[in-house]
Amino acid sequence: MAQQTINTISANELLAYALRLKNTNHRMVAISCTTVENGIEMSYSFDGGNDFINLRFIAGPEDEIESISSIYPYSFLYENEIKELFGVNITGITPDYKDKLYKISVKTPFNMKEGDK
Amino acid sequence: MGKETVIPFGPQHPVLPEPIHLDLVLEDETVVEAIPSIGYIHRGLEKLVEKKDFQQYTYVAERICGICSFMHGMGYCMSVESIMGVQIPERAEFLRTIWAELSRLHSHMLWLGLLADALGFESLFMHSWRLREQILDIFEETTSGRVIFSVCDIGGVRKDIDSETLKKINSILDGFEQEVSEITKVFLNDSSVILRTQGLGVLSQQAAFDLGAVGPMARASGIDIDMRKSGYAAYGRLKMEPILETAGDCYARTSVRIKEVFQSLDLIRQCIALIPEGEIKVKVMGNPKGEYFTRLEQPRGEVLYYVKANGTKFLDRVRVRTPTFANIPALLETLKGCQLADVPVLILTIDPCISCTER
Amino acid sequence: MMLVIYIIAVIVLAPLVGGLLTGIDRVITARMQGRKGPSVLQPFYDVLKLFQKESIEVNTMHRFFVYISLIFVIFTTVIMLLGGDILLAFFALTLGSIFFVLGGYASNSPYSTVGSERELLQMMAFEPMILLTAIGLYYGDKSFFIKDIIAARVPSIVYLPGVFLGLIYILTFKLRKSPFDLSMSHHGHQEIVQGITTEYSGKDLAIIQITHWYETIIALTLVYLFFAFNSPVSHLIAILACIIAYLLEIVIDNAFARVKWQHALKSTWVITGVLASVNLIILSFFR
Amino acid sequence: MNTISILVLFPLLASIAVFLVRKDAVRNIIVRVCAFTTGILTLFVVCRYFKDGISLSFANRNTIDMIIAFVEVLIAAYIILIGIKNKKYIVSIFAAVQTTLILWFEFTQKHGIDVQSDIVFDRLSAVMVLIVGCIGSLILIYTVGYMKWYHVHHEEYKERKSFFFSEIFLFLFAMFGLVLSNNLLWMYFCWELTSLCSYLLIGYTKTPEAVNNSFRALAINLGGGLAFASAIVFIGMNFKTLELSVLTVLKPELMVLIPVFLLCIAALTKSAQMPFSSWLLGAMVAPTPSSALLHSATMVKAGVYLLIRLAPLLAGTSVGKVITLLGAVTFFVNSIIAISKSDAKKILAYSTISNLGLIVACAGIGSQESLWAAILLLIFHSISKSLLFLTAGSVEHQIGSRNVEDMDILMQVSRRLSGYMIVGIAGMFLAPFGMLISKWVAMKAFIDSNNILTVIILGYGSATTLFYWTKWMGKLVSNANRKDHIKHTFHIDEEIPIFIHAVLVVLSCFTFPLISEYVLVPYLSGLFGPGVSMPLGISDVNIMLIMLSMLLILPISFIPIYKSDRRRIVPVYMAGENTGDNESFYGALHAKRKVKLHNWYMESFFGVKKLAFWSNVLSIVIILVGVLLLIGGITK
Amino acid sequence: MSFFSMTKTLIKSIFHGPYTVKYPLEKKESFPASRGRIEINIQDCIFCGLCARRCPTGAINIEKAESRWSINRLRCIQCSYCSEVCPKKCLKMSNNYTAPSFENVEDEYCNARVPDNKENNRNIAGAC
Amino acid sequence: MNFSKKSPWILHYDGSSCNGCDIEVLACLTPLYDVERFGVINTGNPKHADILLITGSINEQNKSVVKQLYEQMANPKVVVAVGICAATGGIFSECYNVLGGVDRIIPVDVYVPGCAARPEAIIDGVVKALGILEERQKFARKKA
Repeated sequence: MAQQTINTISANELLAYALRLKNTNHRMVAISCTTVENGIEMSYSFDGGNDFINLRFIAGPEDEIESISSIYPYSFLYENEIKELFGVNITGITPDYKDKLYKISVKTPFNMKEGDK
Repeated sequence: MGKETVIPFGPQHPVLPEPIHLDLVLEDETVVEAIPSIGYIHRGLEKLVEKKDFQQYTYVAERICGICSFMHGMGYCMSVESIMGVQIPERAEFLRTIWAELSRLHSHMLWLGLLADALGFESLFMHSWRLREQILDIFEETTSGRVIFSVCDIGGVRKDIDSETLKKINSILDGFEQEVSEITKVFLNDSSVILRTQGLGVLSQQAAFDLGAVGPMARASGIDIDMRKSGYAAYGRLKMEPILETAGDCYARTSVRIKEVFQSLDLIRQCIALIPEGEIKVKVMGNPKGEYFTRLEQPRGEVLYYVKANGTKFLDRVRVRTPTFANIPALLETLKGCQLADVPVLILTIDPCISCTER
Repeated sequence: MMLVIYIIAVIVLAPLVGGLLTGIDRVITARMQGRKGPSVLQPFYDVLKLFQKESIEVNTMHRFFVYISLIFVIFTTVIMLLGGDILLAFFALTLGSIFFVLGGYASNSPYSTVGSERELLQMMAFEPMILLTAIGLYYGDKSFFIKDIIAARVPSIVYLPGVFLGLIYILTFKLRKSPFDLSMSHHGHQEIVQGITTEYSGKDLAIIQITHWYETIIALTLVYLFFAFNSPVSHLIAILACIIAYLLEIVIDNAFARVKWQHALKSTWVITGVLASVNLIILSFFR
Repeated sequence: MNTISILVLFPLLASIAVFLVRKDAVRNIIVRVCAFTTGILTLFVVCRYFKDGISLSFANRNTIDMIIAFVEVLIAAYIILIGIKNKKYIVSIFAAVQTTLILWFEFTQKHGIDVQSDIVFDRLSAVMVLIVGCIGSLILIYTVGYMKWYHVHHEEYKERKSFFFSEIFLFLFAMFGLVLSNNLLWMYFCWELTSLCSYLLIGYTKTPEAVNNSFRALAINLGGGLAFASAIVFIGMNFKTLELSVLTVLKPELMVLIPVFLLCIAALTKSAQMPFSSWLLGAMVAPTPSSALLHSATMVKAGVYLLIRLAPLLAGTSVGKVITLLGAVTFFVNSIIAISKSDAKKILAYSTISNLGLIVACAGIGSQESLWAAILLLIFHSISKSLLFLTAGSVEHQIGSRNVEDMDILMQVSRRLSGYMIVGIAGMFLAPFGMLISKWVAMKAFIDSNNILTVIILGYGSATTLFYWTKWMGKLVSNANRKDHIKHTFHIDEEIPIFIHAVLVVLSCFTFPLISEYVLVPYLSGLFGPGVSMPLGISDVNIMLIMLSMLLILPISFIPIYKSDRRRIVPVYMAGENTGDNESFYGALHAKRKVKLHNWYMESFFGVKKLAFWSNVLSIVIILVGVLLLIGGITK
Repeated sequence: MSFFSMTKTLIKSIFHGPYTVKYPLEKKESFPASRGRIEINIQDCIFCGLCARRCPTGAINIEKAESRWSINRLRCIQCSYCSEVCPKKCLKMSNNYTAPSFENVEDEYCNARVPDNKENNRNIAGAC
Repeated sequence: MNFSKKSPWILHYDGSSCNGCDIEVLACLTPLYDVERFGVINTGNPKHADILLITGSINEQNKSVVKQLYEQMANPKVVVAVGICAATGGIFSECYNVLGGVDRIIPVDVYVPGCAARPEAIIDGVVKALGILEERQKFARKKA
């Protein structure tokens, strides 16, 4: 079983970490998120062949998270999805689907209270 | 120029078994631009954890996708087991591996058929699917389901395969191998197939890496990613080498999958030879607490399950990152500049599973 | 009076035979694919069902073209089977095909239009060979009339082997078989849905099917011409040749993937060009 | 004065009159009247002399010769001046050389050469006169309507309407002279005059592109003129004659073939054959009526007319073979290139070059069948193509574009106009129509003369023809329902000539057996002796006519069916994402996206870039081979 | 590169004859373990409600008061979870699948102690 | 004679199924089950089809698609909902983006239960649908 490394970072370090991982030939595996009490817990998973690294931070409802699509272009789908479904304020995604990735019958993002947005 | 043709491709389209939509911008038949639109199958499965307890969710996880249904169940179970610290019996690991490899066989045969269909080679499609039925029969006999098995459970598996049946499987697979090698020759050698696949949708090794491709898509471009090497389930005890090609075109992707068919046959035989006697399930008590990332190799590539549990019956979060989701950027890249006739072929060579992707 | 009876017989019998051939084709194809397949009469059931169904349309214009197309294809069949001028028959056939293509344009729907373009491309690919076939046959007997061609002293195949091979090559287009079923295939799974026929339903679609049956007969008549000469036995041989050619086409249909238009055009022009030209040039030296 | 002279000179007078009148309304009336008169005169002349033909000689020939020489010098001076002014020295050089040559011949060598008949009117001239007179007058009437709109929409161009009309009349004069002259010197004069008219009309808009193209046209045509002039000098010095009719009955020996080859070169330039075809494509910048008249229906026909005249000398000779091959290659290459074009006028231009190539090939064969085909092609092509040009002009007027792709709304804008256009296109390539009949006979002629290579080229070329015409037709019948189209009125001055043209297209197909019997067979009998007959069997002709009638009757017979059988109308299939209006679908990001449907152009196969250079090289090689064959003949 | 490489398989298939099971006429032997539909031996049922609670889709309904056990066939996913948890093992998976129907099928099984109560025993003929 | 029974052409649309039923529908066409025996052709084009086979449930994004496909089919037509998702939404019925079974949007004539529906069950469903198709055909002709 591969090692489960979870590095807790702060949101504004994300790009620096991502760049470092990119330079050491890590590929991005997934971006996951979980609703926790004080915001959304974000996990960025990277794979470097032998090691499996997760970057973890909590995005508060007001926080602006910068997209890593400039470093890992294929992150756009993950980021768009998370932005649309969980309402994490990710900025600078290319291409930005502007919350129109899915057409959903209920109101999104889920953690919004009634009447928001 | 004003010579552009803009047409919708999908969601309903005879060559698409599953709904995905592309706005195709063509010049003559050359694709200038392909803008995808997904979400036709988006159901919101990840959110369903709030309504189903972690035991029931096993059945939901299996139905993320009907083609790799076993793998989805297995991945979910493995995550929960890891969180709960359950070590499942060795026989169960081997049984899981056998079924996983059978799933790969059935998925690859299905894919070969669909590829043939996209190429307009109907007889090849029919024969691929005819052979696939043999695998489904094995499934039905051992798991009692044809496509959805409900055989994987937290703590092991729910059904055993007796040695009699294992022998039978071996002999079925022998016949299967012979017939498959006959039709795979057509895929690899027939000039009309080669004409359509060779040099089409080339993804260089660098591009495949930059676009985050996984599974056969990446391996056909020479990237060595195969989660089975990490040795989960019984893979640690089996001999296998990831199958790599370097050309990165549709032909290479076909070739990788065909070789994987034979590799799977080999792995199943190894399993049958090595499988130990013993229990198939341990009893699991209590509720999980903690989080875990599990990564498996599905027929379509690497899949990631992230499970976070809080000690109650209901999980906090289940996240599935399916291989098709990771391969979509690569698909969009290969679509540029291809012909309209190639669009279905290219969509197929990533072996899309839209229902996995959109969950 | 006899002429009228002949004409009526041709008009009635040709689609019956054509439909039956299609049915046989479907059964053999199914068997080759390891399936049981439908009944031999299935094509007739399909067409009769289509006649009973509601016909819907996307605009009032597009059905018109299909009927005109059928009329001209019937016209061609009559000319050919009554021993008329082969070139004239081709011209009438082309006219029919063009109306069919226009029908695809008239519906102004994405897949129909792409289908029309492909159909046109196919016509561009195979028309020269059909012309050259007629010319080759003319070389033998100094007549474009089918009744003269089949009354010749030697069968045309003797001095036109290259032309015949070229014709077999393009027969695949005419019978809408893989690898050249770009514009409209028997098998529904295609990137352009059903091409020109996408927007047709009910009666109109039935008409298209019947048109295709006539076209099958026309295509096989061409094969027939190469083998028939003034000996009565030769007509049996010719019919046998038609059957073999048809079976060959079924095998080809099942043994090839569909090609792309570039390849269809290039290969057809090159192969028919070489085969027919060499044959005709050699022939012209012996005159 | 003879009616023929009146016919020839009347347009000249009209030209001067129109040039002088500056008031639009008055001039329009004058143009209409003069055009009408020209038409009537033409019909009258043809009716009167049709049966027996006539040859005229003029007592005051020397005076006329002097006038001609004087005007030629004026023209040459003008051309040299503009050449220098615009730094297009090649034009000046050509003009200077050929005029000097002709003047030298006129004043030093011409004595003692007697001309029996200056003007010969036979059935071939009758055909040409009919084409020039009738189509010319129709186009003039059309122009009245067209030019009204033209300057409204193109304010950037200076209005020079009277100049335009006057040029067209001048051109008609030159054209009548050209087809009627038997005197090579006169013919040469008219030949040069048509080149000049063409130059002036192409440059009408005075945009840099137009000026450039007009000079290219002038240069190439003057090059042809130079060849013509040299041929005249050669003929005059060696055979002591200046009569075309005398030349054509000579034995096709080497010494004859040299001037014939030169004349052929002149004809090839005028008919825009490869490698001289580029000027015709450039000529499309001219206002549409002039394209219709000069660059499709009449002036370019002068070249093939000359070739048909020379055909007896070409039959079976090396020059004939070279010309045939050149024509066939031109036919093939240009009909291929036409596939990659979407501008209606460009397509028409390529198609014109291509069809002229076919006529040239026929003339090069020179057998009675091939000439039958050539003349019939000439007639049908003139009518259909001029109809197409006129409708293209009107379509531009209606929908503001002459791109074929934009014509999918034409059915909604004007059903009649698209109907006329469909007739024109059908006339160009469809089965029972004239062009196809002639092509068929042409093919038969090629086979019978054992020109198998040409047959094969023809086979492949026809198939490409089918592609571009059908896709154009497809655009016309496609019922795009864009709602934002502009309603425009179809001017009566435009519609009448178009309507007459359309009727002529159909009528000429119905009457082609008559044309054959009363025009072609007698003319060809004159050349080949008795025994000439129509190359098509009666039964075939009957079937053709049945098909034609079917094409007319069937659409009408559908009206009751439509009335009785109304159906449910559903939206077009768009993979389930039609927004309901058949125009757009729900695309990515759930936004409406317009469907666009465009034809194929296959530039990678048939693009100009890919083909033009090598095909020009090929045709130059063919000409050089012709030259080598002649030289080889001399040295032998 | 080869042409007609499919021919061998094609011709072999012709001689082999169709692989087709002529389904409505003759049935393919189904495996004993095949999953078809849940059957209940209603006599043994104690209406404990465990199956209903564990069913992932909520297809099973139990009204203890009326001793009624019902299953909505159009909700059942044949996972066999209910038969696993059943304390009396009265639920079992038969290998006959449910036939298609024109409407929603709710199979109700009432307590065997009131066998004649036809009104409450919908579909009992098909079920038992 | 009534021929609609002899030549039913189907249109398969995947609503939002898990692919399980989809591949079983496709498996019906393949040698082992070969529904072409009944004249069934998978047309993939609503304008040609008689029977609409829908697998999977309806969600926000595909409901208009399903509706449109149904409208574009010529009468008489039958809808067969294959699998329990198409019938009721099945295990996904509680998902936020699942509106429910196909009958929420268009009238369904035959329900084929199963998760995933077996090919045999699908064949049975199609055969059942043929009966309805025949009825509709008769009715339509009476009306005409």
